[in-house]
Amino acid sequence: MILSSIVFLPLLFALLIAIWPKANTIRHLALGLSLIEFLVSLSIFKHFDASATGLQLVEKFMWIERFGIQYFMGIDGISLWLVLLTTFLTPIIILASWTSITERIKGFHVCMFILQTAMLGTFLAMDAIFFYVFWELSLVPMYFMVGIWGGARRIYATVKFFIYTMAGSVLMLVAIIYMMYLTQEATGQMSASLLDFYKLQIPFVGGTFFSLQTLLFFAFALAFAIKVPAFPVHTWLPDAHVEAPTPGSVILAGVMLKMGTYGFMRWVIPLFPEASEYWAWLFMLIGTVGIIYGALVAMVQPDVKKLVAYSSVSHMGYILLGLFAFNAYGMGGGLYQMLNHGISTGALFILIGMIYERTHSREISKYGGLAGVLPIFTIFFFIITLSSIAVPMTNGFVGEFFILLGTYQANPVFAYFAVSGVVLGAVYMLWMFKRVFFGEQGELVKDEHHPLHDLNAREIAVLVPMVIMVFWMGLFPNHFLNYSKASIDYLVNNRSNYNLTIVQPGAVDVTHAQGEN
Amino acid sequence: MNHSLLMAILILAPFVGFLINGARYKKHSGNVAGSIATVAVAISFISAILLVVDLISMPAEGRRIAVSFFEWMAIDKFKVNAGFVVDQISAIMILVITGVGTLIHLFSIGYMHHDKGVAKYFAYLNLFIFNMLLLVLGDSLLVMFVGWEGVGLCSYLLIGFWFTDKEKAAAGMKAFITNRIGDAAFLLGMFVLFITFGTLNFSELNALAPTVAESTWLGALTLGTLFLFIGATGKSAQIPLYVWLPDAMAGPTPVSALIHAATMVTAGVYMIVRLNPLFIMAPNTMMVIAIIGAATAVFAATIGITQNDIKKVLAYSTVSQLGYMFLAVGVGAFGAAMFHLMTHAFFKALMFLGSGSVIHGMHEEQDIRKMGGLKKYMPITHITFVMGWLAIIGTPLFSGFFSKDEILAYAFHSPMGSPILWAAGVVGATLTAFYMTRLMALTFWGKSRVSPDVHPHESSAIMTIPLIILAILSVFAGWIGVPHVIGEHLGHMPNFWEHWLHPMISPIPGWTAIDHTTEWVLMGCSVGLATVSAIVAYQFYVKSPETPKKIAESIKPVYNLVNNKYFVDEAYFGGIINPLINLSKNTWYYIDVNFIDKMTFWAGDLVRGMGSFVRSVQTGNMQQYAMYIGIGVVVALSFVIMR
Amino acid sequence: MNTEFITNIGLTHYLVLAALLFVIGMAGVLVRRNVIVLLMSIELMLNSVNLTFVAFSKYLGILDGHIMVFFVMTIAAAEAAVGLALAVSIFKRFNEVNIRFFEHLKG
Amino acid sequence: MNINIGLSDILLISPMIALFLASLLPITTKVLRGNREQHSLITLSQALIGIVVAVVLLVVFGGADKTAFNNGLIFDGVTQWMGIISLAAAGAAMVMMYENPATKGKQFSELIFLAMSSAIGMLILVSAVDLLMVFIGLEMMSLALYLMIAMSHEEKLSKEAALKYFVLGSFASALFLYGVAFIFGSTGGTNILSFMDNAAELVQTSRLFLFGVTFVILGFCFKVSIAPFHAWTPDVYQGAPTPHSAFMATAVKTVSFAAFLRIIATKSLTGSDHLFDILQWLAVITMIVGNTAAILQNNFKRMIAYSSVAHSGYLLVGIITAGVSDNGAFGASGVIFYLLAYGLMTLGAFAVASMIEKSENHIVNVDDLAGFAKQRPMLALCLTVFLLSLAGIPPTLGFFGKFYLFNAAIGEGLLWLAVWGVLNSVIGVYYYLRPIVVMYMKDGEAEIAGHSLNATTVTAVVMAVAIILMGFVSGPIFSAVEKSLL
Repeated sequence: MILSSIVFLPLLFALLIAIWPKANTIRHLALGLSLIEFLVSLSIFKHFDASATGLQLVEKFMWIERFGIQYFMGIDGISLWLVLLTTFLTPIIILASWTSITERIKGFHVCMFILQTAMLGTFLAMDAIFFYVFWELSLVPMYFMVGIWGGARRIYATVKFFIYTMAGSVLMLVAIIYMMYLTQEATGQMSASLLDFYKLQIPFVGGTFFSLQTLLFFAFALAFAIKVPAFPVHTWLPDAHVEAPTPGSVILAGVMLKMGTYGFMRWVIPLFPEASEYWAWLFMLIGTVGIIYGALVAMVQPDVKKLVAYSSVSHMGYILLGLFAFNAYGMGGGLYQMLNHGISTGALFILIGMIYERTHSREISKYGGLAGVLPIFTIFFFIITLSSIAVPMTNGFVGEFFILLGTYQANPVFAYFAVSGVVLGAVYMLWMFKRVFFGEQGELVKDEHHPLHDLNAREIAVLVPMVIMVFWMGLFPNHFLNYSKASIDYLVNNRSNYNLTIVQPGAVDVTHAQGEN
Repeated sequence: MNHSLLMAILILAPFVGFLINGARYKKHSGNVAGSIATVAVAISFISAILLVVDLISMPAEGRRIAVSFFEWMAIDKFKVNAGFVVDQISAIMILVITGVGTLIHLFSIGYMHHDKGVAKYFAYLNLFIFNMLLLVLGDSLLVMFVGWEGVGLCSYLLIGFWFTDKEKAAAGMKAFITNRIGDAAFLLGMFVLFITFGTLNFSELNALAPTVAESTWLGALTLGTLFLFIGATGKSAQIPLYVWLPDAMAGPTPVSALIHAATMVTAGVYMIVRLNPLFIMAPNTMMVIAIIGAATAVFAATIGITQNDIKKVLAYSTVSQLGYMFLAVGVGAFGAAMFHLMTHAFFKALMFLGSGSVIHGMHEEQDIRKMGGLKKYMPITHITFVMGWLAIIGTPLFSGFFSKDEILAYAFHSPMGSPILWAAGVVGATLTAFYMTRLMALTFWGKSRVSPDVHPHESSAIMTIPLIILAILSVFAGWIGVPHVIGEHLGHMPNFWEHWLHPMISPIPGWTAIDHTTEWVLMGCSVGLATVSAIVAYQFYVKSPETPKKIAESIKPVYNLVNNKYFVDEAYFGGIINPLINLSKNTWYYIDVNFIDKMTFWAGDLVRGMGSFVRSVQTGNMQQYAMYIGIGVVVALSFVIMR
Repeated sequence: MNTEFITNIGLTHYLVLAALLFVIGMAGVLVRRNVIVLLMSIELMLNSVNLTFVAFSKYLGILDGHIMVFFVMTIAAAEAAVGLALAVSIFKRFNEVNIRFFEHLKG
Repeated sequence: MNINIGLSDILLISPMIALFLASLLPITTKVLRGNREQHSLITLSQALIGIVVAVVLLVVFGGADKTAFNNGLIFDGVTQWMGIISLAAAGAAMVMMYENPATKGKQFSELIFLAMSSAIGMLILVSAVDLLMVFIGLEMMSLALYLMIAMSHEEKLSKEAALKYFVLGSFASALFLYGVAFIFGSTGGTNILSFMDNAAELVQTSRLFLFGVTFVILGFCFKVSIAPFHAWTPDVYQGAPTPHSAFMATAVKTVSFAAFLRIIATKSLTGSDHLFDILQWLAVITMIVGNTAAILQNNFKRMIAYSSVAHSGYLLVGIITAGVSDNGAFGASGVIFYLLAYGLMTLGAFAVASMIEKSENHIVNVDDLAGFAKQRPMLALCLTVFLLSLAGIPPTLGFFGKFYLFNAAIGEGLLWLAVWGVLNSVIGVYYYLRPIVVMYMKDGEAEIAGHSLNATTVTAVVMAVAIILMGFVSGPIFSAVEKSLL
């Protein structure tokens, strides 16, 4: 019941908040509830077996028998950290939004918790339709979050976000249904279970686009690529990020983008091994182009938030590159980079939100000399910048190193190009840092009528966990990778006949038991 | 004490200093902050000495103290420990870093005491020492890379220390980004080596080094070592990535002494020496290194002649001297390179600190045209500076003489060297003698050109004591590596240096002993030319100050070219950076905004267009509706009837 | 020349006649402007269907078709009643029976 | 021919009788009271009681293969499900009529009488298997509807709508009837059951029969507003009083599709590839026309009208699936389930629109909804649920409706229709989101009715809750539908 409670507790919390009578304590309540959720999610470790390759803590019931759709949740090394990332970020986001969200507080927190359920469900659902329900559901609260609490062009941004992602995922739905029929053909029993999907042998013909596996592969890949977002379907992201309120940006960058890369790991690569191998060059190319393109475009953005948004495009390009390297380094690095990006870009958005609350501007050219005025803020910003540009001993380095190593092993040419991202990443971040924090004091910083005040205790409390994670993950990556190693190795080595088993000490798989009787 | 504890103290003492000073970043007391930082480094220095003493007491074979704290990064076959090793090579480095580091910290107490951000300054300085120690102690390329990037980061922070000045902040950024270019190549080098050898550990890599030289250009070894060398050109300011170092003089002068002369910039040389069994088997790489080194040595020296900022002169001199080290490495003289690295650390640190003392005494004046005759105001600074000067121009029996001449001898005689490389080295030495003498002449000697408002004064003891210690080292440090050709005339003085490093250095393939006559002739050439050059410079700048101007006037185009540093910065800006920014702007504008987004809009417009068509046929006239029905029926029927 | 088509009136003739009537009715709906005429055109279409029913009924020799015609006539009557009621109420309200007047709902 | 009418027939048509009696109650009372309206609430409750009784009778007496009046009417699963859906929708629409400014108050008992008569026509339509019966049901339903629309207190647009609906509806009826005549001519009968088994062959051998089937199908296409026979839909939905629009969009559409299913169940499509092709194209065109035109609408009702056209396109995919599949029950239950979902959400959307209307002349524009979320958070939330469900966002019922529909289509190899369907639903998202955007994200004072309409509010809330909750148990519902059709 652990996974169910992790997924659906937030929904319960959302209801609780919706009926909570006192408006002035909603924030405290939400913070407390999100912390409870985090603690509950930590309890996974009590039962998690890091050495097992299969699905653990499985919960499996028939939901829609007619179509073999199951209520099926499970966790393994791939989803473990993403789940924890989600539960870890939520209390931080709620605390960070303490003063930035001033109206419709109740609605905001309800959205937040529904979103949490949707994201956790996406990571844990092991049934295609069950997964799709969460996947699409996650759009709705995000849509409201950007649309209601966002900036000036919020409506354009949020509609663009919704339509883009929706357009990507509908073809996936068709593909899922098609695969359900394939399972029926193969076993006589229709099923939407991911485990049954894995067992399918989908015919693949190289050299043509119109082979079944390739078509299904692209139907899935498009949905995930838009979510990632990979070049050239990334343009919804900058708009969504810029217009989203701080918590929205954080959750978007921190968790929602990972739903795309997670989709590649969980769905695309093991389901369509031949096609993904055949088209790996394309996705490595997309990843590489994304890295360079995102970095170049980030460099010339006049708006800090847009800069960070494009940097996300660049960072997510790394992850895509790593995943399609098809070796333990690339995959492991990719998974690790997902967490890193969640932490560091999330923190960057929080920081930008903090300064925006003070000056109500994100225009780089209006800043300057901030380091002298807000030293604590500067220190935090600098640490996160380091993490973002992957300086060793911060988390970013570990992920980037492994990704590039894996890429080099898979195809050196891509590594040669991708490595330029290391330089360009430093260029856009440090150039921005220089223009905002160094030099003479800009018009916003100088303003004597409204002297800027440095971070208060709450804001420091928001950032400290992030900074701790930056260094913890940078110095002791094994603490994290050890839990994922078995799953990643299994994925890498058994890609072409991927077959997750259910590992659940003490519990008996019902269908299996029947077979024995 | 056990080694891991000592190692931990050695590495972590500066880090603790950093944390303490970092926590009190708002405090203004230079003495407290400085003392904390200096003590931290001194503790490191003591631990280093203890470790080295232990190391010496070990038998020559297997002389190595290795400590591994924890497994750092591990996926699949890739396993890297947070492991550190003290052996013959890193022993030298940790002594130099912590030793010179302590002196520079001490000097900084005096130099920085009036600065508001002094606590921050010392925090950065300690952090630098910490990272530098990681760099030299790391037992694998990856751990080294941690320090490698870490020192770059500290360099960034310290160059941009006075961040309110836009130029200085920009200089810091330039340094970091230029270094990053090298670092990216370094990463690629690591990948190549890991894919080829399956490890990044130095001792394992060196053990796995092939026994036959690789002659192709795209072989794994050549490629890997070339990438690593590109990394080194970034960190060690070689052509084409040297441009950041002169700008790095924007930082406080002790920083220039510590980071940009004595320690960090030599990391590239250190890295190559560490991996010398690999490099020696990649002759193509070696050739590239030697050529780049020699070219840098000459190129930077010519620029040094025309500079008027005391620190800029020293900066170009550093670039030039680093070129020597790479020349040495490139011809296989790894021992000589390390030797020059050490002596250079002493005399260049001394000169930088001396210049700091001058600047301090001149109230932040750096232009040597506004100095002159400072000898009488700053006697100690002057004397110590003279020691450095003598060392750098290669005055016999001073430290620089031994190291430089060993390099030149190898350049001439090594199978990997050539007379051309030697000639370049000699030209470099001659130019060095010229511009260093010019610096001395314009700063300390001759008539005073100090403006009447400025009252130069000698610095306090806390600043002069480090100068004196470094001066002594500059003079005598060379004696531990006296070549046989001289040593045999000095009572068969042994070459300690060579013996110490011998187990770590791979022999040059095809090396034959150099005969003494050749060695004397070579020595004579370089010393003679340097002497002549120094005398000419003295004549020019002390006796007849008008001559240089006239000469400059007569070769104006050349002078302008050199004076403007060959317009390299401008070329980089015009040829790479600005086009890149324009490209980015255009990419954003044309691809993102005007293409991808437009496509989305087009799709939207298409849908809307269809919608307005549907609306336009929805006229409200019900007979028209009836007609649609009629047409629909007729069309459907005729289609259906066709079977 | 086969003259049977002309001399012997058979099912085809009735069907063709019915079809013609149907098309005329349809055309009336499509082109006439007056609501009342429109109603009459629709009645014409229904009656052509009735003719078809009767013709088939006779041809097939079963009575069902005749019965159906009664049903259809009943319904047509109801339809006419409703239609006229509508027309009257519209005329009372707008003083207008030209259907081109009613084009407010569009787009 | 043996004509046998017994008690069983009477029992089977007892729902219609119940409706008929209930429809007479208010109007008789009015007559007896000397042409004075009784209280509307009493009228409404009488009608609702009649509907409930009818539903109960339908459930109790109906069942698989129960036929009445010499195979004229059948009371199988389709009849029961579709009948219940349409009666429930009609009931909900009547609740809205009770409170809508354009329909409430005077002449309410007449209105209810007409609505109940229309409901009787619907029940006939869903149960009819004889094409003539179908025609009678159709006309009974439609004639009452024309008058209902014309009775609106709003006099200008509703009259126009009624006239358009009447003329075009009669026109289409004539086409339909012409087809019936052809079928009669080619088979000697009009009962679907009589040519059920050899329809596919007949289509190939008899041109007359093919003509007839085509005419009949196109006649239904008019009723369910398939493009290009849809043109009446937006005008009529817009002009009619909102409850009537809801009534038409849900109840009428449901029964029309039921009758459509009956004729399609003859598997005529398997005989004629061209007919099959043309229906597929009609489905695609309908989706596109409905969705693209809806994007540009500002009038809320007109937008929903176009969206209803688009949904007809989706439903036609299900109809085609049912028509070509060996397992017709699967496709048919997809259609029924979709109609259930669609009925709930469209009724809900119209209910909210009905609540916003201040007077009979008030036009609800999407742009005027700004600030609605602040003034009526509960209703705004309900409307959001309806719109998201219409857009097919999980876990609402609308998503599962689409899922089952397209699942069946893909199972039948109609992948391209499913792809068109999902792509169109993306276009749909755009306009379904627009009211949400305006309600929640734009500031303003929505012009809404000052009074609150309690019964309608309850209806809307019930619908919204049902949409969410039934999403989770959609599987069992679907299985129940499918089982009843086998």
